Amino acid sequence: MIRYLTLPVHRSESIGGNYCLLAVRDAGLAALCRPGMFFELKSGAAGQDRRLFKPVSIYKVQSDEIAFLIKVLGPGTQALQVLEPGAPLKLLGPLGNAFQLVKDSRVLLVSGGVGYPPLAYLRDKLDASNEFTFLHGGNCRDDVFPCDDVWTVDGSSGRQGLVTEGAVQLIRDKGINVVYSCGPLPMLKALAQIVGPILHYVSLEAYMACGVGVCHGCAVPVGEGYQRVCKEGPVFDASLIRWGEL
Amino acid sequence: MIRYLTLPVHRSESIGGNYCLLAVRDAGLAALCRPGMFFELKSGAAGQDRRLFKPVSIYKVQSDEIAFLIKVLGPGTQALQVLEPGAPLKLLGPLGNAFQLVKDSRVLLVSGGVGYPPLAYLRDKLDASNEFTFLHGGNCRDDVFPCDDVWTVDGSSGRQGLVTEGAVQLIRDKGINVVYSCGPLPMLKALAQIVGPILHYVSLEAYMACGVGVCHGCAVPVGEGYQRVCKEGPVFDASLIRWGEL
Amino acid sequence: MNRLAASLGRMELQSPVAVASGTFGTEYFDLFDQSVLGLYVSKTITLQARTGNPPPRLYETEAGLLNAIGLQNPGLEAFIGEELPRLREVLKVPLIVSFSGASIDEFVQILLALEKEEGLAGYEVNVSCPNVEKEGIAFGADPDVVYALTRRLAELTQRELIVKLSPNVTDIAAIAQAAEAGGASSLALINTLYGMAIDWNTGKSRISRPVCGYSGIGIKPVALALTYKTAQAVRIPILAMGGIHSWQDALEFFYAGAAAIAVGTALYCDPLSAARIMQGLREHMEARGLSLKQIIGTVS
Amino acid sequence: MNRLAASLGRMELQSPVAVASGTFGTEYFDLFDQSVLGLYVSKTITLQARTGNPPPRLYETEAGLLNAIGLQNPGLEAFIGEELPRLREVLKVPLIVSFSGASIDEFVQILLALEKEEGLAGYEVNVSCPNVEKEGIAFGADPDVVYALTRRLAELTQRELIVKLSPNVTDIAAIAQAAEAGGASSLALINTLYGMAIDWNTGKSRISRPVCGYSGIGIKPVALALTYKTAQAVRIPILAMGGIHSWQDALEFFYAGAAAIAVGTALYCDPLSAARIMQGLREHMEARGLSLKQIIGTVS
Ligand SMILES: Cc1cc2nc3c(=O)[nH]c(=O)nc-3n(C[C@H](O)[C@H](O)[C@H](O)COP(=O)(O)OP(=O)(O)OC[C@H]3O[C@@H](n4cnc5c(N)ncnc54)[C@H](O)[C@@H]3O)c2cc1C
Ligand SMILES: Cc1cc2nc3c(=O)[nH]c(=O)nc-3n(C[C@H](O)[C@H](O)[C@H](O)COP(=O)(O)OP(=O)(O)OC[C@H]3O[C@@H](n4cnc5c(N)ncnc54)[C@H](O)[C@@H]3O)c2cc1C
Ligand SMILES: Cc1cc2nc3c(=O)[nH]c(=O)nc-3n(C[C@H](O)[C@H](O)[C@H](O)COP(=O)(O)O)c2cc1C
Ligand SMILES: Cc1cc2nc3c(=O)[nH]c(=O)nc-3n(C[C@H](O)[C@H](O)[C@H](O)COP(=O)(O)O)c2cc1C
Ligand code: FES
Ligand code: FES
Repeated sequence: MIRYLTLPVHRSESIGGNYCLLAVRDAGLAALCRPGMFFELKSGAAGQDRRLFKPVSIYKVQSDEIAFLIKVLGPGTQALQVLEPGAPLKLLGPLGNAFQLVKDSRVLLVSGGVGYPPLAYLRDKLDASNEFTFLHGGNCRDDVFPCDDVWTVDGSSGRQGLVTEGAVQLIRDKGINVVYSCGPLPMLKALAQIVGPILHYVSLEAYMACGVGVCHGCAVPVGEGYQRVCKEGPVFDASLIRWGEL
Repeated sequence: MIRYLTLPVHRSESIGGNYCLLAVRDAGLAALCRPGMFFELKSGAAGQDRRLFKPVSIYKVQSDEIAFLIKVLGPGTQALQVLEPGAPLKLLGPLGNAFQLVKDSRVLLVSGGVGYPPLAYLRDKLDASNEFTFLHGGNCRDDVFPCDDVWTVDGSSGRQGLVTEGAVQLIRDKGINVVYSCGPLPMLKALAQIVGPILHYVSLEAYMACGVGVCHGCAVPVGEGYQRVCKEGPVFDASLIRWGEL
Repeated sequence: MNRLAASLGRMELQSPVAVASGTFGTEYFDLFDQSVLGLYVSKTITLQARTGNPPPRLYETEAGLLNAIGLQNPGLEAFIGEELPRLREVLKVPLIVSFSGASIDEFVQILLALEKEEGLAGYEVNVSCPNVEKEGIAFGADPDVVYALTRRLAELTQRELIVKLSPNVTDIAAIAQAAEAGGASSLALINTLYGMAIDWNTGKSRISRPVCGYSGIGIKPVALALTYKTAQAVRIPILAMGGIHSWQDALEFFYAGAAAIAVGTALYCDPLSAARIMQGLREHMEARGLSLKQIIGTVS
Repeated sequence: MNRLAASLGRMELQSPVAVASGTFGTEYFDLFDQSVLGLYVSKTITLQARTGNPPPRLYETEAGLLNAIGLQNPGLEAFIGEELPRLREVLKVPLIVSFSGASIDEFVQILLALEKEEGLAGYEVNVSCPNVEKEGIAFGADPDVVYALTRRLAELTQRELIVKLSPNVTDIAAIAQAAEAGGASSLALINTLYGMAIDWNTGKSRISRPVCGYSGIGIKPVALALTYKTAQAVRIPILAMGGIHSWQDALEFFYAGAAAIAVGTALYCDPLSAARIMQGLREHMEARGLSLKQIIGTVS
């Protein structure tokens, strides 16, 4: 059940160099959220009414509060960043499928950059019967968020290198049998190679218009033909993605 | 000499229902101003950089302060209205010709609605050797500003009726020999009829793009062919205007 | 009294607001009541299934949307077997099926198959998609081809026959007249303009197909001009679209000569836009004490 | 080293930034130094003086500008007698004179008269104005006419011969090829799109000519698509324009295949836009250690 609401921003924080956190409160909406799902968000300010919504993953749900962690890139995310508490935020969602939640498994979570929020939410909801490690990588310390093991390209925080190096070690050493991932395409491609035949759920991004499955704009090469990130995704079985075409 | 400046708003006031006053300070610019001239104005806020400037008459010049009185109509004037003191205002000008200043005459000034500002400025600069009366008309009390005689269509302030009725009386009774006018087209047309052969300077409005005479967009039917409100105008000899084509 | 009643060819509509082919789905009825629509236009279907163009397929420019979906659709058979029964079930407003083909014969085959089906009010013949090689725009640019195609199809149906025109032509009025002469009962316009965007930082096209389709606010003045030109040239009614976001935008199109309007890209900026436009039009006409039909084509 | 050096046909330019015909005047040199421009293009002139269209001639839409100036100009004689001497006096950058005619003979007459004059680097042949009845677009829509016209003019001059194309055609590449075959040494595009706006409150056209010319940000994706299409089809260089406001916008056009770009409507949003674009391009190419010519047409 998709809902379309305008809610006042409840919390709004600048984080690090280039991220911001926005939170709204709505018990009914919060009850519909699952890890992996996302919302189409838009500032309710004047001047935005003829601009598109922007897809943003659910980052945290705590009682009736839904929080988003947003990297500011272009006009759409800039318009979100400037929202103060009380300002109107338009939300369409929750949208998309959700991560399959496993039990009794040795789980690896790998995120890169702005791929962090959906995995952070997933970690909070993973069944206690699982054993898990959460790796996160970024370019520099601005892209770093709480997890088990941090990698940065420039070495300014955690270990220096690509987060995929960490994944190689863990898969070898720990007998991982489920991987969840989200992040920039080059990282996801490398990871899919590394993970190989292990069960691997990956959350993909795509430019979106409708967010609800009607425009076929967010197609990605999955199985035969294309599937929609907003409807069949954003979470896909990594083995079905035609990585070479991405 | 046209100048292009971005200045902080010095004063910003809401006036009546739908007007606002904006003022900036710049001694050099103020020294260039003459009654009848205008500026192309634009808010310096983000999101306005791909919008046109809007022509606005000079309303008052007091030492280094230049003030504008603006009626809020559409997107351009709305963007000006919300400017707070300190916010950036872009100014291109001063532009256009100026009113011819007469001496030793019996002068009538007639303005309607948003035609008030240039005549208010003119009144302040009229030579003391003149005898003058300033009539102003509007739809209702929201459109009323200080002058000698006020007319409103709905009678909510001053005398009820059209300001042109006042002009008829004065021209008949006072032996007026110069008329200055600015206002909505129907009023100016009626006035031109009433004034007849008396010397009559009228300030016209037209939709503008460049404001500096290069685009030929602000053409009005004057003499043979067209003249530019921003360059040959905004002040024209009323007897040269082909009123029937406006 | 329904001040917003509209006529489109053989159809009497309860509302002059429709949805633009390819931009809509019944998913939106979770958010608003379908009765605000006068007409439901399906996404364009083709004889065979089409997987569509590779990603990226979308990009938002300063003033609109670029897309290169490439007519992704399950093909005629799957449409009739799966989609149509579902639409018949859900819809309470007339259904128009949009279709396209790579040859006149393909168009004919599709129409004949759909003629056997119940529950559809008519067809929108898409000869104007810029995002495919053979179907679409190649057909829509030549008046003779449009005439021949429309004529064939008109002989085969009594249902509403809308021909959807491309703006990317020298003389849209000539093509509109060809469709009218061929027997179209109404016209839809405009499909997307040619558009392109490039990432200035990398030199990469923002969309997998460099030249793709452009919709949204930036195309509104063009759509309005072509609606006006077409309305001056033909007698059949026009379903107009292109950058309509508000009821004021819609009024502009009625004044220019549109009998009904459709909303596309605006849905992605406000999923309630069709409902909002309908409501705004109703209040405006009520306040003026006029019927919509009284203002159609009365621009001065 | 001038990383921004550009070539346009027979001309070597110090800057790839020009001004769009009809939108500029030397008045702007009060505000910035003319040396930022590679080229000065005059407003279009015609054989006889033209008074232009009645007001209103302008309207700003959500995403651009509508105009119906109607080629107001003092005519060839007054141009040569008054305007040209003044321009020769003021200009330090090459002057291109734009002109239009109602028949091939009129174009020829104007060119022959201008050939006798010193101080101009070449011509922009305007066959694409949407705001006049006989001159302009009627000429620019037919490849055969464009070929015949260009051929006649090319025989008569050694100067730069730019043909300015309309976007309101089915196949701009075919018309570009006709101009190239006829001997044009470069192309300019795009002139304004057809556009229209109506006051929804009164039903009045915002402009005295209902269908008029549309420029500014809303046309940028179209201009880019047509620049790309044309660059794929011809060998002669392209002076591209349409909604360019920033140096990033300009880069998109270079990647699409433009040899130089022109600024029009942007001047009315920021009188310094041409200077700002030039400065931004310079810093960007400097930072990347590249010359502009290295990226022209390299979109991927
Ligand atoms: C399902 C999903 C979940 C997402 N979750 C989050 C999240 O939790 N937090 C977050 O910060 N971002 C998230 N994103 C990405 C976010 O949607 C984009 O960053 C945003 O749309 C950029 O919009 P903009 O107008 O600010 O920038 P634009 O001007 O659109 O883009 C700026 C730059 O970013 C690139 N870009 C734009 N959109 C995307 C995209 N969707 N994917 C990759 N690159 C893009 C552009 O190519 C451009 O170079 C998610 C995307 C999807 C599809
Ligand atoms: C020389 C000159 C001096 C002016 N001086 C003043 C002044 O001192 N104070 C002031 O408030 N206004 C003045 N104006 C008018 C002012 O420029 C317009 O009201 C303004 O451009 C409207 O812009 P907008 O974007 O807010 O509204 P728009 O959306 O452009 O227009 C809103 C409505 O107003 C009408 N309109 C728009 N521009 C004009 C115009 N130029 N003339 C008449 N109607 C128009 C439109 O048709 C529309 O119906 C002057 C105009 C000129 C040409
Ligand atoms: C994502 C998208 C998909 C589209 N798909 C189709 C289609 O399948 N068939 C069609 O005739 N038009 C299609 N169009 C064009 C629209 O129906 C419409 O003609 C155009 O977008 C202009 O209207 P708008 O500006 O309101 O969107 C599509 C447009 C968009 C944006
Ligand atoms: C007010 C105005 C006047 C114009 N006059 C002419 C002209 O005389 N000759 C011409 O070839 N193009 C003319 N044009 C078109 C421009 O040169 C240019 O092709 C078009 O505006 C697109 O560029 P832009 O979006 O940067 O303005 C005019 C455009 C405008 C806005
Ligand atoms: S964004 Fe429209 S189908 Fe996914
Ligand atoms: S506004 Fe451009 S000439 Fe007057």
